[in-house]
Amino acid sequence: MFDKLDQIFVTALHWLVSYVPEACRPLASSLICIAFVLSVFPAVFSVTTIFERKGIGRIQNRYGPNRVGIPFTKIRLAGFGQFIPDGVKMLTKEDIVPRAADKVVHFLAPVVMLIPVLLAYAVLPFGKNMTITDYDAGLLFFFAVGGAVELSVFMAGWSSRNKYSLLGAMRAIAQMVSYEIPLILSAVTVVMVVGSLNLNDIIAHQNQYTFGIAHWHVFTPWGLVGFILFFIASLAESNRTPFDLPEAESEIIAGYFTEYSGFKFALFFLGEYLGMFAIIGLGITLFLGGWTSPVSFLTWIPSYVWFFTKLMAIVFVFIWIRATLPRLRMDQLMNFAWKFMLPLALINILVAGIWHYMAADWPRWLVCSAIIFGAYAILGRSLMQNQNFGKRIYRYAE
Amino acid sequence: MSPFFIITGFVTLLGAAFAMSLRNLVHCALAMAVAFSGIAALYLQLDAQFVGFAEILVYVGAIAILIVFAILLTRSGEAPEKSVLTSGWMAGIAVSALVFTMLGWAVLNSSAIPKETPPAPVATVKNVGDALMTKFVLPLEIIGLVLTAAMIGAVIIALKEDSQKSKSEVGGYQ
Amino acid sequence: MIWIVKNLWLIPALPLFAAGIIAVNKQPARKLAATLAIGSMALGFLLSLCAFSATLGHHGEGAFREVFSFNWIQFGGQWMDIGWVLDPLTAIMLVMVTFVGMLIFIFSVGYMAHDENFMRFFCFLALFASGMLGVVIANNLFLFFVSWEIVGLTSYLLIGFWYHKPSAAAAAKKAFITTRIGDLGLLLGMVWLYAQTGTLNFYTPEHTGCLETAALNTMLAAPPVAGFAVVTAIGLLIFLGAVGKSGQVPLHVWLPDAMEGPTPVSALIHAATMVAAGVFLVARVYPLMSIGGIIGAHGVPVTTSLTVITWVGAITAIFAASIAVAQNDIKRILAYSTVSQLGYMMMGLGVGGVAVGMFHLITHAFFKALLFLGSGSVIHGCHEEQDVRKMGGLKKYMPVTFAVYAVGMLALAGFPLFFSGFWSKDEILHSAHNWPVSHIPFLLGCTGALFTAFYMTRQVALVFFGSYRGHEDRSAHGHTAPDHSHSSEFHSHDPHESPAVMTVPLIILAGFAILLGFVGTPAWPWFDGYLTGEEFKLDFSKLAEPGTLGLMVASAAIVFTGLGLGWFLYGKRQRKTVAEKDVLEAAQPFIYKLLENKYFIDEIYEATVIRFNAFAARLCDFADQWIFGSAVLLVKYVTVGLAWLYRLTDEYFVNLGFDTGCEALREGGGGLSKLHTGRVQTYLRIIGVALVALIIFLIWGRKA
Amino acid sequence: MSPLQACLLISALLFAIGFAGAVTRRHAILVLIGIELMLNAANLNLIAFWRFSPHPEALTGFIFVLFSMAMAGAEAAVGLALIIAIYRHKKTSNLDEVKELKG
Repeated sequence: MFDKLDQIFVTALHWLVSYVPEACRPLASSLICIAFVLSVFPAVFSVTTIFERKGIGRIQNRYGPNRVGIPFTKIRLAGFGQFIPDGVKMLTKEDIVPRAADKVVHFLAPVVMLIPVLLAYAVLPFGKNMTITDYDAGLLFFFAVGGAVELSVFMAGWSSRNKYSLLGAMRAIAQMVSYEIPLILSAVTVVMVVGSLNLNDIIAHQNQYTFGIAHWHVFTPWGLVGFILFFIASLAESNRTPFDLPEAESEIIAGYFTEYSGFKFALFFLGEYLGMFAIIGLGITLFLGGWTSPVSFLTWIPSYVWFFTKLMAIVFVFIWIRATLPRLRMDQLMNFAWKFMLPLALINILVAGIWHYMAADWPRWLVCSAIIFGAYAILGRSLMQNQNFGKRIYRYAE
Repeated sequence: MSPFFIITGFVTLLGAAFAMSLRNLVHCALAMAVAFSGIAALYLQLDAQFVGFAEILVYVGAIAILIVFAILLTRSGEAPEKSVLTSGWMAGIAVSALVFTMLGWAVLNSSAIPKETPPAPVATVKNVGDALMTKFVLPLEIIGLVLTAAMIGAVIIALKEDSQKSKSEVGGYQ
Repeated sequence: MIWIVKNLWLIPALPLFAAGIIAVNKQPARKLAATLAIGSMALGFLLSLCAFSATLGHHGEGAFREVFSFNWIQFGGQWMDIGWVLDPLTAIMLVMVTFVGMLIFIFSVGYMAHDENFMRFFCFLALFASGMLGVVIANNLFLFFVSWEIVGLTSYLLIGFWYHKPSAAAAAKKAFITTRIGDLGLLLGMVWLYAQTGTLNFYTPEHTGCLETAALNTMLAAPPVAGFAVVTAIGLLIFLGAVGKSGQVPLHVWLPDAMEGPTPVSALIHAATMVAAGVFLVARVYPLMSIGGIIGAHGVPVTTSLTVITWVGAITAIFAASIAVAQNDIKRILAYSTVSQLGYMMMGLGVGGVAVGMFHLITHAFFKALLFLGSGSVIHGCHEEQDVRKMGGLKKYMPVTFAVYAVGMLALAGFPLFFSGFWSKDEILHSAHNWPVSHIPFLLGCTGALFTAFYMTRQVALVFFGSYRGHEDRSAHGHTAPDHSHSSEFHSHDPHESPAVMTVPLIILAGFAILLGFVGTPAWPWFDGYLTGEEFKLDFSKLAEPGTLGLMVASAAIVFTGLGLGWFLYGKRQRKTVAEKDVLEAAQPFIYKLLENKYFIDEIYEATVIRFNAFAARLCDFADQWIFGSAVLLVKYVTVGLAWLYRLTDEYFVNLGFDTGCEALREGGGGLSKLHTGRVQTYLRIIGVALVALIIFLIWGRKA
Repeated sequence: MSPLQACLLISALLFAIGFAGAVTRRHAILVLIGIELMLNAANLNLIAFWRFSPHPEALTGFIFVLFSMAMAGAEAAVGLALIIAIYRHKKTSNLDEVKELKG
């Protein structure tokens, strides 16, 4: 029964497709999947915005939005209806386009932003047999498409002919490019161990259980480091809190989408969140076993449930980080990427290599963890060393 | 000759044409990105999946951005004033037309073109990995070397010569 | 090897050494020069006497012969060794040459007292003596030839001593050239001999010398060349040298002209020694000449070369004697007499063998030297007057000279029994008589003897008898050319007797002229025995033998007729004036004219050889000028043409081509450089075009 | 007109367009873009021939394209660095003016 529950969406898909004439059945099935993605993930997006605002509020010891409810009734749904008025607001706001802006590029920027992000969902395995297109080089597709996002950021930043937006765009691109490398390298460790770029193979590799615990990659030394690196890199990729320099309100207003308003801004906002969800989804599939349950006895729970719970958990962590961590300066950001993340990622690959070739018993664990912690200690020390954090002094404007 | 093939071909050619003819450089770069993605689509059409994704990753993801950065760094984002073409552009067009006709003519009535299309080759990542690691391991290493060399070279060239520059500036004749 | 043989080289070396010192001497030390020359000759004479004594006492077991030779030069792997030999022939010649030389040196001290080139004269004389002695002692034909040439050289120097006289210079040249022609023959003979026998040494201890039987037999066996047997050919060639040097018929013309030299020179060289060298040469190589023929009467071999020598000798004798009859110069008469006597010697060698020839040579050397020195003192007395027609009646002025001159005349003429000339000439006539080949040489010899007696009495009569004809024309036409640089004013006009230093040698020579005869008489043939080493003993009965006695009476008769005829024509009717025609001339003007002009031999030579020579010279000049000259011109033009051609090609092909090539290159380069404008697009365009071309090429290449 | 020929034609046209751009455009970066296009045209050709070759499992064309892409990346990087350096030096990136052959 649980298995049927697990495959409910798959059967629904097949059921719907069967209605379509033979010729355009593949087309129909792809369209249905697209529809599924376009419906589920914006919904998740809207929920997360509310979660985010309420979460940050709670962390900052205040309530988040709790006024919106079912219209003409008293029920306030504790603010979870907030996304509807926001959506309406976004759509109804006047779409101001600066005169000097480059109309075409200005208009195309959000579109180019959304296309790659949505394409990324094509390879993510939401549940067992629930991958829209099972590419042999799925991971490579994901990163290829991920790479295209920067282009749209640039288009946005440049086309609005605004120094702040241009500066913001440049920063965003620099950051995204810098963090893309540790992101890919940490993913490479998983590929090395699993031996295939296909995400389902990766999940299959993690879908074994010993003493009831799943073989998630995160439980291995290189896996843990890989996950942490991946997690930090994904934070940077989606311009989230510690790395949200591009749209740092205090400095350059909203970064590359300052000149956007109305529906284009909504699209950007949606694109950003969808990018976040995609990168988290990848992180889950690579390190947290995708749709597999952590413990053997809970496998009855449907796979997609696992996927979305893990997703929401990490989203919550993102929100949590956003609320707590201060913003990094540009050079700290770059140093951190090039001097800490990259070397650690390379060493992680080394460890994955060693892991792969050593016999599967306890010395392997000892050696790998030893190397990892050694590397972490050295890299961390070198980073901290020359930062002479003297007493902080405040200079007030005279 | 599936319709999809025709569409992607048309899109790439259009993108390339725009890339070469638009006045504003940034637009050209973007058109180029479109052309590259078109080419990637063509690769997928030709069942070269890995190359297609690599194409997107390398060209659209990296080189397009690089070119855009270069455009910004050389402050040529705005559309130039007078003509965009060099002085002897007529000859250029003529030569390229000649090249195209010659290539086209060669392709059309060359005898070596097989009529039937062979079955789709299986170019899984595993095969590619094996090939890379066995038959083409030396080129792989060399490519690694070349890339590092190119990176270092590029950095050095583009480095902002602070000290010498000022000296040469002063001593220079500009 | 007794010491004298080892030191034989001293004899020629001493005069050479003396000549060297005299030549080197700067200031004219006359006394030093004279003493040196005479001293060296005296020493040489002493050494010669020692050598002579060493060779005595070898009767019976063959002549004494000691050879000393040493390695001289090396060519190729072979050592050429030269050396000297001491045998009776050498000893007798050494004694004769040194003794006569010494006397003549003493005489010439007086004779040349007034001449300022005294030093040079004595240097040449000493040099000549060393050359002559070298000829005598040489055991090697090469050393012989070297000394022979020195002798020839010195004769040239001495004849042309008064080189400021053109006639003397011409005579020297003539002497040198004619002897040189002879020497050519000798050289060829020498080379051929060397080729045949491989060595030029006459005698060697191991008997491998070229005159020894072994070598001679090999030569005999050699195939005849151009009709002549090798031996005769070589012999005749060597005889040609002798002919040149001893003035035999064809090459005698230089001897009379050699009288231009001072009289001691004539005496020493052209009477006693040098001219005798030819005869000595034939005597030395006599074994070569006499090999291969049949043995005639009295064991004298008869071969073609000896017959040739005899005929040449006989002809020369009669020929020179006839000319001497019609000569008016005192020295010229003696010169022709010498030529005829040399003819006799050659005939003696030819018919009688070495002893006969050599005996006449020795005796002739003494009385001819005596006659020449006598004529020298006559000329000295008559203030350098040489024409007999201007002399006469000198008996009164020069009694001593007249006496010795008379002795010499009688010896030369061959006055029977007392004078050496009679015995030596008789020996020759005796052998000629017994010569199996033909009798004509004997008859020629007798007529020659008749003429000799006639012209000698003519000369003595004209010079010493009658009245002195010197004064008449002295004032009439004065001196022709001044003989000496010193003026003759301080001379008294009358002829005067020569000083003692000149008359003493004359007297000594006169003594020998008489005594020497007895050495070779048939009764006591010591000379013959000495030379051949055979046994002999004093036997007067030999004189009485029919052959010799008859011959002696016949020759005596011939001599008396000659003397009487001469006295009858010239002694009784003395000629009064210089310009008076000669008696013979009056009788036979045509023959007299012929004889006086020496059968016009000089003119004939002049007409033939000289003209031919001139013609050859002109021909060579013509050839040189036209043929070779034109060849040189041709070469010149060819090179100039070539040079022009080179310049042309260089100018137009190479340079032009090169320049145009470079120009084209530069233009091409320029054109190409225009291509490099620095504009990147142009490069791309070119690459595009290149791509098109490549495609076309590949496609068409594939199709073709 | 087999699909291979179609691909070859597209790549030829692409190549010609890239060439035209590289040759005629004044701006240096655009020349670079043109060159990139030409390179891609070549890659397309390779893949087409690989796809329609008798035994594609050899993957030579396939891998060749991968390496050529890597090279293109390196080349673009260096090219752009040069262009930037030229711009900084000469204050222009107009190829017509950048033609001194002097150092």
